[in-house]
Amino acid sequence: MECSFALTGKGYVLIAADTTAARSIVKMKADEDKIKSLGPHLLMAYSGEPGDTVQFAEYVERNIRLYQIRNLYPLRPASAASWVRRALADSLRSRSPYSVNLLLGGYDTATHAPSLYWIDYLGTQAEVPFACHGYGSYFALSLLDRYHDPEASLEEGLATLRRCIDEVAKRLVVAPGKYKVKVVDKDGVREIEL
Amino acid sequence: MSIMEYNGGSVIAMVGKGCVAIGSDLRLGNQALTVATNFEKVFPVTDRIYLGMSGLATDVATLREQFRFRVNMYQIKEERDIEPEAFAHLVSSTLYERRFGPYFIEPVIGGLWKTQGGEYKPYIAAADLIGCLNFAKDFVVAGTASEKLFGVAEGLWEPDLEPEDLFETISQTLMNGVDRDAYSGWGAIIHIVTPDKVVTRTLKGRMD
Amino acid sequence: MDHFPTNWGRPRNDAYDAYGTFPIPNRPLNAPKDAFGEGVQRTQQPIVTGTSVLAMKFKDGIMMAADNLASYGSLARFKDVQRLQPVGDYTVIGAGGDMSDFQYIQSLLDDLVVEEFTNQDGHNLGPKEIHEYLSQVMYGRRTKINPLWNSLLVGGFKDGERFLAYVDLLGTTYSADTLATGYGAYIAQPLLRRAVEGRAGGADALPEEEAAKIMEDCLRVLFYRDARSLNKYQTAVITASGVSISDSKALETSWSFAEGIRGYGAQTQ
Amino acid sequence: MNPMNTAAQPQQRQFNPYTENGGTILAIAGVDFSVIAGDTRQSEGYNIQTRYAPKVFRLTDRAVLAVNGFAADGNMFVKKVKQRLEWYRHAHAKDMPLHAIARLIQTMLYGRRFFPYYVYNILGGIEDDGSGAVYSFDPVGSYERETCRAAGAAQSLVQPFLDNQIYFKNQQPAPGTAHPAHLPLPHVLSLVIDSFTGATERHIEVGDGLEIYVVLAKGRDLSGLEGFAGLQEVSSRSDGERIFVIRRELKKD
Amino acid sequence: MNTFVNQFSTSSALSVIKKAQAVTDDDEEFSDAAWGSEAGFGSLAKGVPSFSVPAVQDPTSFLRLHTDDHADPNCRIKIQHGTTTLAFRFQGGVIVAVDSRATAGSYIASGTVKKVIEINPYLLGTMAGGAADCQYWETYLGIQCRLHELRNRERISVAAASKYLSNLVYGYKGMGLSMGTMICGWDKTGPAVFYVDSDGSRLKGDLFSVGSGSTFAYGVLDQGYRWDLTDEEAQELGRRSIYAAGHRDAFSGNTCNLYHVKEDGWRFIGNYDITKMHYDGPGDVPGSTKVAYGYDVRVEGRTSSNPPVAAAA
Amino acid sequence: MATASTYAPVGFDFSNQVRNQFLQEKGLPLPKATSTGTTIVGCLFKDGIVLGADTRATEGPIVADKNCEKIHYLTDSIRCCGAGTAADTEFTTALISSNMALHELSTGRKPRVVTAMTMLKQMLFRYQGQVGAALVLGGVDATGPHLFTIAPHGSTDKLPYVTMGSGSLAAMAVFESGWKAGMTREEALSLVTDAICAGIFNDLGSGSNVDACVITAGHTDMLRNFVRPNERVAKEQRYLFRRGTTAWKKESVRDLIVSEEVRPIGGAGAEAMDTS
Repeated sequence: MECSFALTGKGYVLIAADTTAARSIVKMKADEDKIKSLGPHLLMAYSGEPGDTVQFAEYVERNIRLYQIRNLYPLRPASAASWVRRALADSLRSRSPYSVNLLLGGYDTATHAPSLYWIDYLGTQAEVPFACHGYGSYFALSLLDRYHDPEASLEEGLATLRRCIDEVAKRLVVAPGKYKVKVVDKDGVREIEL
Repeated sequence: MSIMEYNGGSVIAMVGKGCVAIGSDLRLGNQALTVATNFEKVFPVTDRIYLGMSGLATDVATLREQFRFRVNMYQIKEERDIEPEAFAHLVSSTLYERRFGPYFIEPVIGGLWKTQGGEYKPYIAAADLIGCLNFAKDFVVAGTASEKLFGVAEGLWEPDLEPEDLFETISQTLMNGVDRDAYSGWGAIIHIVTPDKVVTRTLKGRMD
Repeated sequence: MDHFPTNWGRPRNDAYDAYGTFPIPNRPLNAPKDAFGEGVQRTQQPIVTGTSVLAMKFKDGIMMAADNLASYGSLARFKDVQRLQPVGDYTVIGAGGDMSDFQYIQSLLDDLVVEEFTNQDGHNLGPKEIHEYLSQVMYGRRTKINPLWNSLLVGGFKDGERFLAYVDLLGTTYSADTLATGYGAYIAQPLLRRAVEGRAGGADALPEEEAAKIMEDCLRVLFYRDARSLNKYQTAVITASGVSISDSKALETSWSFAEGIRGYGAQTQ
Repeated sequence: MNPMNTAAQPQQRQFNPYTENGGTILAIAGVDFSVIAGDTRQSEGYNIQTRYAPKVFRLTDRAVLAVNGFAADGNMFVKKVKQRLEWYRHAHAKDMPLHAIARLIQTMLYGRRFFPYYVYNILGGIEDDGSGAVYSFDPVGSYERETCRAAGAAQSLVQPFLDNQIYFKNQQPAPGTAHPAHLPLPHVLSLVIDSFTGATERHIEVGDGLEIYVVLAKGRDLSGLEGFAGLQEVSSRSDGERIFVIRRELKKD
Repeated sequence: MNTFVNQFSTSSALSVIKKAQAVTDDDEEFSDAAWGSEAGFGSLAKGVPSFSVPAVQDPTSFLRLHTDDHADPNCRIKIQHGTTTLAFRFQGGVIVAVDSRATAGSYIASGTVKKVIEINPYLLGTMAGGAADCQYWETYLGIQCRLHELRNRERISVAAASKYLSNLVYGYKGMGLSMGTMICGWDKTGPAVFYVDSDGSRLKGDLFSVGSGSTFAYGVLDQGYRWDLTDEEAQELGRRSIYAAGHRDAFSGNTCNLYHVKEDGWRFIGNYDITKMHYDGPGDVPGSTKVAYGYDVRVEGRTSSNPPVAAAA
Repeated sequence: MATASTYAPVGFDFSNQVRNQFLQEKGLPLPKATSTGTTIVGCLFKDGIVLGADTRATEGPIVADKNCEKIHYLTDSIRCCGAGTAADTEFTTALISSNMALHELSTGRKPRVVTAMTMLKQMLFRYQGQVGAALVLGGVDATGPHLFTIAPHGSTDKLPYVTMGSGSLAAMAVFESGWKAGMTREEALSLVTDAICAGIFNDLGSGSNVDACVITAGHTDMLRNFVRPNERVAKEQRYLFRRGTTAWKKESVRDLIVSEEVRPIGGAGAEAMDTS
């Protein structure tokens, strides 16, 4: 079962997503990257209906890129989130709806503030300090309520993230094995080994 | 569980003496799971009109954008602010347009309208999800806790409350109503609209 | 038991195994099964039915009325059925619903009355006792999921007291100054209530002649509007002087109210 | 979305042994009294069956039981409880204490766990120590002692109002004061009446009449009951706990 | 029913038949006395209580049709549900913590439910699932435990008590009972926690959480749990975990009841309002970090934004 | 993407249909719209028509509106009572009302009741009962008084006295026992009041007050809240809270009075703004 986590810290957003691609009871692949960089300071983790996920992520990626090409500057995280939500909500009203859950993390270079958006497949959006998708949220949200610190350094943030992953591994029957972790901060986007 | 209960949330509006109050809880849920506790469901439309929407959160966001767009268009075309009654009908017809594929929200409108003499009179209205308007003279409610809110409001509300008294009455109604509803709560926000100012207060409500 | 967080604690639906956690999703029921269960027939719907029964209190007693029709679906099958039945010396029961079940109830009551008579213990069955008995029978049968498909009115007069109460296939009971079963509850009851509740002094101020007139009015309206009704009816009057059930009477009806009207819409001729 | 839902649709049978008869009951316990009230409308669907069907029953001089839900089950259940209390009286030459009645009701309800009585019960009365008590039950017998409880059709309208007015939920006391732990009888009675008139306004199945039973602890005077029109005593003795009934009209639409 | 007629009737043939029916088929005469004081005379000798079952082909689906509010929100009989309970073993005994909310559909039927059932001074049972099922069977278990004591002149072990309960409810498997309980106590083997549910499973373990909010409780509990917690730390962990579930799960909340089982039996530690814990913490109790539990209260004034230091200067 | 036009095509918008279907398949039952149990009636009398309605609007067992208006305006001399799905009656009658006005303008004649009836039945038939409006239409035109019922599927009926809604049986009983041809205005009005009251007091879906409308040639009397038999009794006590009872975390005040401060330019101020 897919799980993704994200949390903000002092000047960064940390996003982790599992790397399994599964079909029914079979694991097809164990190193799938489910986090896309949408811009120099914008990350999006996606999960949901196979096929929809990648298609939608690429659609979003191109449109956000197009905006940057046209305007010479990228969309700020809040606007990007609003646009992505709208795209998802509209797609839901079309013949071929995308069924995708998203975590959108970005760093606003103007305000120097990281921001994180939780968006579900219906187009529900919420700005939150930490978020999860999948069955993992049933275990990790309470844990993050307890341990999350908005001013945590990256190491502390990673430690909290590790707690989430450990907890899910411990309690969830269908816990995924491996995660990919990416961070976005003032220096841009990069991948981190857990 | 009904689709109206998927995200939870409740809204209420009450009439006072020359003022109205409108408020909502702050929960955004995913069925029993509480995702966020900062999800406001009441939005300013003009200076003196507020619109509250309970129901499916994605439609709350979509309609909020849509109403903002339509109100702005109205303003540009008419070169004046929209009045509450006109806005209520705008909401109603927008919802009824989707009679056979509705948005899953129940709107509540609270505002002040300007009489010929320049006075401000309170106005509230609510609608069901396909836009049947309900113009009440006392209070209107919507959302997962609507039954509970009806019960408390019927007991507590009385006519001609001053803004501060109205604040107490609507706050007590909202908080006690949502405390008996599993899908609403986690704090609340109240706007009291008077002719010369809007006071917004975040309540210290139950967080479970 | 279901352990999924959103419906935790509900009974698990064994017909569907979401996680494949059970080797045999369709567990056999461990309760003992009746091998002949399929073959047992119970009244699951009424067949030959009677429609409304009306009853009201008046100054000196109880008045009841019912028409003489037993329908078979939409067929007016039997047109001389007596649906008001005296029980003992003080009571009349009126029945709507399945007529065969009603006849069974009549046989139960016959036994009861004979039984009571043979005891000769100085007690006589009054309307209260009969209503209590019927409500126990009806409730007992519903609890066995084998209902007697009737709604019954019990009216009576004993020891200077009027008694009027209702019991139906679920065992639901209630009493009021005016009662009606079937469509009568929707059509006649408003008229009866207006005549009795709306009267200064209530039922105590209602003389018999007026009650009879109200009853006839109600039956007429029912005949106009209830497609399973008949304009031939009987009334029962229970007073201190005992039970009297009238012979069948015919209703005067008039169908000329819409003489000037043509068609259902734009037609004028 | 949880896949469980798809297969869990209920199946329809032709004969449904249950129906719903509307109405609301409520009980409030005070320091030395307890008030149990119910409306008197019995309805099915949109049809008013009768305007007067009592939902509140005197069990003993210090116990009153209010039942709500399916009327036939309710009446049968009350009958059975009364019968058991009668047996108890014959065996012990005294009335069963309130907390024991509560447990008795639990076992009786649970005896029908697989074919439940569709009845919400509220038991109110006076405990052995002279305090007012209210016990509320779910249809299969789980119960707890409370200070106030509403059940039935309009429970969700009445209960939050009582939370606010009886428990002072969400109310900060004025600086330097505290909320009273127990409310006086006249105050409780006016809350009960306002709860029912409010519920009548907003719930279609509530109305017609209101019956309020007041159980007073042994030796308590009648203060708080004076001035109520149509006050009627229904206790069997005047030197023990006493029970009074107050009847009021409610709107009939 | 019509027994009073039949009783005195010897005359008609019909009544003879009826009497025979009454003997063979009268399930009205179920033992709703069940146990406890039947007319004041104990009926314990009757053994396991009996229940009346509707006379339909499939009683389970009958019960589901009328009581399963998840499959059909309009079902009439709403049995109360929703819970978070937890219990764990540590060096100082067993901590039992529960919330106090009962929901029927989306209506919060009660916020003051006692979900810890005090079976006897050394045994606690928790209540999750059908409230009545837990209350009834654990009270019944209490009777049996006392009988065990009287018969054997020693306290029943936690293992035996939980097995007894498990066997009882397993007899009703598939009938629609719903119970997920933890039997906690102290016996000759020391502290013990057993999880028993209406499917018939019975698990021995160190740490369990049961109910709709159990996943949230696990999230906090697992992270803070060690065998060598002090008594105060353990109590704090129990409270904190129930708060976490109350905050995140719509069907749990209101207050937390905390018990501690030690060698000399259980002790009630306290009742804590979840909202008060959110805003102010549990108050001045041992083990408390004196910090409010609520995330937004805890991080008040802290921000993730990271303006460059140079810019600020 | 994200296009929202002010000039959307007329008629219903089905764009949510796909999504809602999708949600339904996910196992979330769709909610039902507010449907009102109601008593609405109409009857002919000597000089015209009397229409009547109760004023209760319900959502399931809850009273959503205690004093709603169910007699809708079509033209000056034609009114229409609505029962069924509340929004449908509201919008259907509003639409027909505006069509009637247009019709009047294009023909230059007072529109007739049958015109309204035909418009309504054609519209309802087109939607095959999906638009759940059960109507009682009455009015007086050049050809005299007319009274119709229109059922949700578009079938119509023409009678001297008609009822609709959940209280229709109770109201019809009153008409059947009390109606006679050639009544006076007072007789007709009191019969209609009786019929509505029968609905109000015997049908739980109907309640509160009686609205009536008397239409005669040349004059229409809308008698809003003609009888108010169900006024709420005074409360036993007041429920005012002490100010400060509710705890709140933060407050923000938005001042709507634009305050202007006039600062004289020149003098001391001018020196600082030396532009020379």
